[in-house]
Amino acid sequence: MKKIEAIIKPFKLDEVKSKLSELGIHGLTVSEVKGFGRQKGHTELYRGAEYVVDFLPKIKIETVVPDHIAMEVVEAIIASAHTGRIGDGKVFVIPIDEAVRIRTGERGEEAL
Amino acid sequence: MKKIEAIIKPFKLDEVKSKLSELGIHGLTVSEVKGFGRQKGHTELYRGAEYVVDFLPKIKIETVVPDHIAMEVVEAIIASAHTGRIGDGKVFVIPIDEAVRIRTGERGEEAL
Amino acid sequence: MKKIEAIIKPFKLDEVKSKLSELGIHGLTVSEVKGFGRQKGHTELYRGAEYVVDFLPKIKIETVVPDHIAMEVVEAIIASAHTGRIGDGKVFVIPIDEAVRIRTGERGEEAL
Amino acid sequence: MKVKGVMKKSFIWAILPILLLIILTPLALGAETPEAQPLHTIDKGDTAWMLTSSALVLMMTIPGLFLFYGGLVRTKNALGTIMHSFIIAALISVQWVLWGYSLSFGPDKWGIIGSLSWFGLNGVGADPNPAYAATIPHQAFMVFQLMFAIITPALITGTFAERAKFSTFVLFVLLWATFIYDPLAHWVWGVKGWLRELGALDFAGGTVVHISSGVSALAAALMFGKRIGYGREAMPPHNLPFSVIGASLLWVGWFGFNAGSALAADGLATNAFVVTNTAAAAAALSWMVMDWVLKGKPTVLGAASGAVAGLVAITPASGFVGPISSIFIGIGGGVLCSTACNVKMKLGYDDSLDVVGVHGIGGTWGALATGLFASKAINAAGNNGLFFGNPAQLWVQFVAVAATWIFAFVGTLIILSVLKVMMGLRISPEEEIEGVDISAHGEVAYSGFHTK
Amino acid sequence: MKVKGVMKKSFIWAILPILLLIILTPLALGAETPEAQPLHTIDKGDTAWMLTSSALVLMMTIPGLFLFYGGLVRTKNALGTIMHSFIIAALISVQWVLWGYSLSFGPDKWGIIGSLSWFGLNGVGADPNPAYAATIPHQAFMVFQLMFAIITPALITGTFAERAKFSTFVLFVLLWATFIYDPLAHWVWGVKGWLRELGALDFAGGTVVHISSGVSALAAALMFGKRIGYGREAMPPHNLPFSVIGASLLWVGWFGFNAGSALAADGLATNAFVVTNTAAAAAALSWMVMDWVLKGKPTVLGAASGAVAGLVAITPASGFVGPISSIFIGIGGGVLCSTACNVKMKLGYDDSLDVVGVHGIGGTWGALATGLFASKAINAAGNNGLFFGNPAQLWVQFVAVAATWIFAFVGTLIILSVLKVMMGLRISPEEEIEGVDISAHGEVAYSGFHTK
Amino acid sequence: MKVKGVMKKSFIWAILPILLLIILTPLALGAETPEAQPLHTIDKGDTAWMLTSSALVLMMTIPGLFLFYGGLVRTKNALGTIMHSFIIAALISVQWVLWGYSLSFGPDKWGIIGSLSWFGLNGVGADPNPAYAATIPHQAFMVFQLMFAIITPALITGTFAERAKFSTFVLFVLLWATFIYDPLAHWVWGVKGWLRELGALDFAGGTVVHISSGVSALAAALMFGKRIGYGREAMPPHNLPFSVIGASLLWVGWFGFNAGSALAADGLATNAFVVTNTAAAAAALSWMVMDWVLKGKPTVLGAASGAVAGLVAITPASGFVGPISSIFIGIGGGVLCSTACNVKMKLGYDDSLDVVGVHGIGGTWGALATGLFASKAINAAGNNGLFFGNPAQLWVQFVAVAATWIFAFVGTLIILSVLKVMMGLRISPEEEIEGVDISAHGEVAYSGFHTK
Ligand SMILES: Nc1ncnc2c1ncn2[C@@H]1O[C@H](COP(=O)(O)OP(=O)(O)O)[C@@H](O)[C@H]1O
Ligand SMILES: Nc1ncnc2c1ncn2[C@@H]1O[C@H](COP(=O)(O)OP(=O)(O)O)[C@@H](O)[C@H]1O
Ligand SMILES: Nc1ncnc2c1ncn2[C@@H]1O[C@H](COP(=O)(O)OP(=O)(O)O)[C@@H](O)[C@H]1O
Repeated sequence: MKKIEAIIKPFKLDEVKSKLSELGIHGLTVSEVKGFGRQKGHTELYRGAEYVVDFLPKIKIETVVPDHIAMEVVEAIIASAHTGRIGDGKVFVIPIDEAVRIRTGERGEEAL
Repeated sequence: MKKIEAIIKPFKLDEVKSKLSELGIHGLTVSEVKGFGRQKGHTELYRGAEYVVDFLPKIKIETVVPDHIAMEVVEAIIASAHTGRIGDGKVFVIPIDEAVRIRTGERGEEAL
Repeated sequence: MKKIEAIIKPFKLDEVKSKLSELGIHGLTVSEVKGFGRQKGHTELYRGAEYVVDFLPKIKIETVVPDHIAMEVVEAIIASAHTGRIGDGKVFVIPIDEAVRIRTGERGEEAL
Repeated sequence: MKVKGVMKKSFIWAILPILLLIILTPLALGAETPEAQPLHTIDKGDTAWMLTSSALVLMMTIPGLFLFYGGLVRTKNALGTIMHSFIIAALISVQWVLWGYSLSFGPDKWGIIGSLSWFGLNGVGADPNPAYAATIPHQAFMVFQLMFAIITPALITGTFAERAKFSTFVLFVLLWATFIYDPLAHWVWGVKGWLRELGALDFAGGTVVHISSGVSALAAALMFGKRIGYGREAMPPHNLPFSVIGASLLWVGWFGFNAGSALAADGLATNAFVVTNTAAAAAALSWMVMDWVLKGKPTVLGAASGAVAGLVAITPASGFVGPISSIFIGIGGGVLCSTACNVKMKLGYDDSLDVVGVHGIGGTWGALATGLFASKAINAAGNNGLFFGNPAQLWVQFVAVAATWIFAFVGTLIILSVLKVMMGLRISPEEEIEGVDISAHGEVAYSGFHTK
Repeated sequence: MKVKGVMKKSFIWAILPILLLIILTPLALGAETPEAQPLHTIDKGDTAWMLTSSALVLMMTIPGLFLFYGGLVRTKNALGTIMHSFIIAALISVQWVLWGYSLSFGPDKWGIIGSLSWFGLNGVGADPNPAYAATIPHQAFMVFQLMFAIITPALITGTFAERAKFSTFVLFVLLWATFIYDPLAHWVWGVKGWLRELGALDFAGGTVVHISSGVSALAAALMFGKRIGYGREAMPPHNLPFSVIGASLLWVGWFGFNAGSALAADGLATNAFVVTNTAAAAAALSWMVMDWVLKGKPTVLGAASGAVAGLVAITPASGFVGPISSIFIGIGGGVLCSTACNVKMKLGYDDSLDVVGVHGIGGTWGALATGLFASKAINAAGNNGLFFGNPAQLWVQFVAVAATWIFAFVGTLIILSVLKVMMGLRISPEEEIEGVDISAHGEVAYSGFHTK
Repeated sequence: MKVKGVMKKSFIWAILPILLLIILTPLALGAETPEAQPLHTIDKGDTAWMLTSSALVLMMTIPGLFLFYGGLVRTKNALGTIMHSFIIAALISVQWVLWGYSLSFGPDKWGIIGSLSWFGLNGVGADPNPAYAATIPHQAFMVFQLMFAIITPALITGTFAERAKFSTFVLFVLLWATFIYDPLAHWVWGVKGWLRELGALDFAGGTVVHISSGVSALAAALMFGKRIGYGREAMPPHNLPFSVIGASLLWVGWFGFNAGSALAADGLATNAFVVTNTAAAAAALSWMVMDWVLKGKPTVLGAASGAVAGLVAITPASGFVGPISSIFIGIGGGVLCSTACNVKMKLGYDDSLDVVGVHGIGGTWGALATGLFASKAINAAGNNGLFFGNPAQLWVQFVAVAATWIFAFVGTLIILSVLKVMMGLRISPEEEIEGVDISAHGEVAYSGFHTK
């Protein structure tokens, strides 16, 4: 099994989720993160002070999938999260040793 | 070493933490996430608008443990996070190459 | 490629980021987490009630880097996040199978 | 499925009385009698102050109290807690106009209740009613009193927080207002009310508002039982700044509550204003010092709660005592109420937001303290207390306190017992774990990701 | 680059009128004529109430309305939405002193506009102007009316939320105030205004404030088009407690709005106070019941919106109807406005914060209801409505409603069309996705990590 | 361990004076003299307005100022910042009743301080004191002035934010109020105070409140030193909506502050009301324009700060200038204060929440501007300024400003130096990094996970 971890622009979440649902991915976990990368941040102004904020809001999507569909899932994320502008984010693939469904105790791909 | 990553129902956090403490796990990291899965979401109503919210609040627990107790930890999480109702969550086991304790520079299992 | 995952004290974030930038790390993802470990928590008082809060605010930094600089990055994080006091946190190294840049579709180390 | 069924049933129980309000309305239409031009006795300065005071007292409940309470609950119950106060403002506003005011202040029946002859504000118009307030329109007195009738049940909801069924809550409020509050207000303030006749001193509602709500909350805490996880899990306030804003608006609004109770913009109102402020301050400091000494840290919630406790304590006394006495009353309020909140944990009932500790204990202390510190030098229409040579007053105050405790406690137990059988008091455990915001109202307080 | 260029251009358009305000100021300096000592006819009680009411009405806008609105938008647009109301308070305060008050209430020209002879408050001093209010300083009347001139455009911004260009917004507000609000206020309230002459009853601004803002919002919604993602993405309120606080402050402040419109602290003010409160309550309950019956849950936002709808509906009637009538007017407001908001989704325009549904529909209902429920028994200076034997009044009310609808709708369309050509109405899609807080103001509402 | 030890010691220093307050109380009990019935000269309208104004001015501090300040700090210090204002309200309320009022307004000693003969409000009752206000109860004047005595030290705490020791803060407030504020108030407003005798014009507290707090904050900023990370780390406001709510409540409450300073509900109060509003508006616009021109974006915090700066600037002038002058005073306030805040960064001291820039500079500008724009046409009891032919007034104003600057600066330095030696000014670096909420109060502002 692989964990696909994608860092995307927040407003793309719904699109990515729909695309993954179409692919038959029934489970994913999402969190709010801040990203630092090539995309330039913005300047914030508070009375005298000016701050350059490099950390931009991003969404991290994590979904664990069977090995054989991993690349398909990666492609689906790329297709749906793509805007072509800097800051679109990354997709990482991470090996997973085991997965268990807490409710039933099912293991491995059955647990996903 | 393995990283055990568990997605659980928020109100189960205290129980899981106690159980892990009993097992001698002294370190873990917790974050707030939103989960999408088989568990149905709820409907939110705001004046004219009705939204089906599929993303449900979940807690992600991460703990890195020596290989030999990994499965024991997984079982402990399953036991303590279990309610038997849909949405109980998942446990994933991920291989870890190295761990370092920042304070002391200790490496490997000593760092946990 | 390796994912370096570091749990650090929040006020050390800027320092760690600068150090990593110096090393030529151009991308990282940061999230707010709560940590439980050897560091003692604090007591909170709300009218009659007293709670011992073991979960302390921490920052998780994730950065995926080419294998050959992984240990250098780990050292840099240790150096910059170190205070010598309990609760400084951990660095974990996790193997990564693949990385893709969403904007361009670049793969592997080029995507980082 | 079962949940659905239960919801439907209780849904009807809650909607019905609201429909009843609507159905009763036309009956009252006949009551809309031509208003004679107000008599020349209306004083514009007094009227200006009473309208201002009425606005201030409403502000105490919405948003004051709902912020104080809403900040103390967990995020998942924030809206539900806010809704309690907000909907009470709506429910009682209609109830009061239709029958509540008449039951409270209308022509007396046997010293214990007003008659229904002022139903729909029949005869309650622009002309002053000199029996209550000779220099302001009768409706100004009526609407000022309405704001008290609103905040009292709203105070009780501190014990309903995080677990009460919304439909049960709606019905409870209407029943409690009608069968507990209205008679009590009549006893103490209504012309020929028995406690008024007895000479009990309650300037602005120590018994009627604070003891009654505190004691009813105690009954409710016993009937509702503990929240799931109470005592095991931490349930820290989700937004303490909200609570301190709430406490501050209560403090500011309380000037309307107490100084408004002079029913005129005069020296007595000014005295009430001054002692109100002073007692709040002294109590905030003394609760803070208690925390500092006993727990090692001066807490913000302690200071805020202390201010409220002081305001509660000075309420019945505010028209009868001077500034220095008010410092003592305030210190007493801070020390006693903080002790009560500390002890609560050991008593084992779950009075979620400390209505008993603050309003029950603070109100009782205030009512008795009035019997200690009252002075005819401050208010000739009042009486002297123990410290000014009249121990009898303390006894009268005790009688008023005891009567209120018994009546409110037993009455609330009866109402809640009936409702328990009829429709249940609590939401299901699943709903409680999910939080009332989503389960009862289909809304969340703070939405989505911060990145949106 | 293009973005930058556009910004610069529009920047100038927005700064220019502000500079204009500044440049005009010295011209007005001559106007600062010696103020004679006020005549003895000033009533201190009335003046106290009018100053209090003016403060209350400003509080309705800042922070009341900006909390109500600010809580309903997404986090990324929270500050921008708050800024709308805040800057309107500043802009109109200066505009009103310079020329707005003169255009609205100054010596009449052809029944449709005031002249500029009170420019810079020339002659508007401490002496009462008996044509408007004989017992308070003329400036007290002026500043009370200012607060109405502030809240009206602020209400419209519910439709500007999350997408309007800030510079366009600034210019719009000044143009709209000058060319729509000031004439309208003159028609209805100005001495010799044609709707006033016609006998239209509008006690506190049903047409001038609520219909005009609601209808202008409709025009704006059509001109602006939908927000990116509207209908596809969920756009839930980011902070509902803020919205309920806002609704509560609106409720409390509305006592100044309506009871203040009596321009005295008397029985009429008291009546307005009572019916305002009662209608708000009845409407909150009826909207809540509508939600409960139709959607299965009593929502908190529904109750809060209902209160506002009831307040809107009672506004024109508040000096002419009694408490029981106000229950009917409130129920009508709650039912009609909640229906309007439910229907909106199907009509396809994006009235982001429901200005049309609440103020347009509520204001129209209230203006017509005044023609139904008005009674000379309540206010001899008013008139009877249909239910009190005078069907003609309903027709007059209808004329006032229709005139306001047409004038505000067409006028707003014209202003926005000009601005669209001149400087564009909306921010760029990138800015909209980033949110107006960062893109237009360089700030975020809630900063950094919670751990900081 | 050391931390613990230090805490204990400072703990005692902070508790002691609070206990002192309590111990002094009984001494004052004798002071509670029988109050004669108020003389017939009490005007109910004036009294209504003064009670309302007092409530408004308290609302400026709690919750107004603590929201303005609390929103600007980082999350971890939110409660500590809120606590400053809240506890000051409590501390000063007791201090004022016991000795503060007597020192400020009691029978004069050598033109520089009041005597202690009004200790415990001895002789300060319902009868008017015609030397201060002939138509309202003396206690009404006293409690109105109390609210000024509360807000002034609260303003200073903008510089204490995020690093001051709580026990030191408590003691500082009591010392500063007694040794700086009370004398200053006596100089300017007390009968026979030397600046009053000199003819300095300060209608509502430009010198006493704003210069004194701004200058004391400068001294405090120098004594405290910079926050850890200042200049290196971003320290953005954690909750800007709170700050804008705060600014709005300050704006609304300031009507009580300035118009209340007329001590009557008359034409002068109305004039003060109008110019207060106008100056706030003009300053909000001008600060916004400054930001827009210099930084490229109109910021929300800029507009809010501008409003406050305008309110500060108009304060001393509000009873002496007309509306058009107030536009100039407002623009001056906005431009000067925003410039001061921009320059601060270069001066190198850490005035965390810009008390110096807004109150110090704004207050100084306002006091001098009073010497420019004052006009006997507005207030015959005042004087003409430079622009109305009386350059001497500007000199008098300058003297008042200089005296206040020197006295407050030196006095604050002395007090803080003593406290530094006695108990230390700052929390430990560990506590500062953890945040004062947890380290000093054992609480967090926003609790737990959003999922709870
Ligand atoms: N090496 C990395 N490791 C972890 N996260 C990264 C890495 N590089 C980029 N990211 C994440 O991806 C986001 C987008 O990267 P960025 O360099 O701005 O643009 P792009 O994706 O177009 O190359 C960053 O904000 C960060 O969250
Ligand atoms: N394949 C997956 N990858 C990552 N997270 C998952 C995956 N499947 C489920 N989850 C997480 O587990 C949670 C519970 O899953 P769900 O399907 O609702 O119920 P159950 O755990 O009972 O099967 C989800 O909300 C999601 O956060
Ligand atoms: N085994 C572990 N797995 C995951 N996170 C851990 C583990 N041990 C510690 N942590 C994280 O590191 C933080 C610091 O650990 P702690 O034991 O308090 O101090 P130290 O880092 O000095 O040993 C914890 O708060 C937790 O977030």
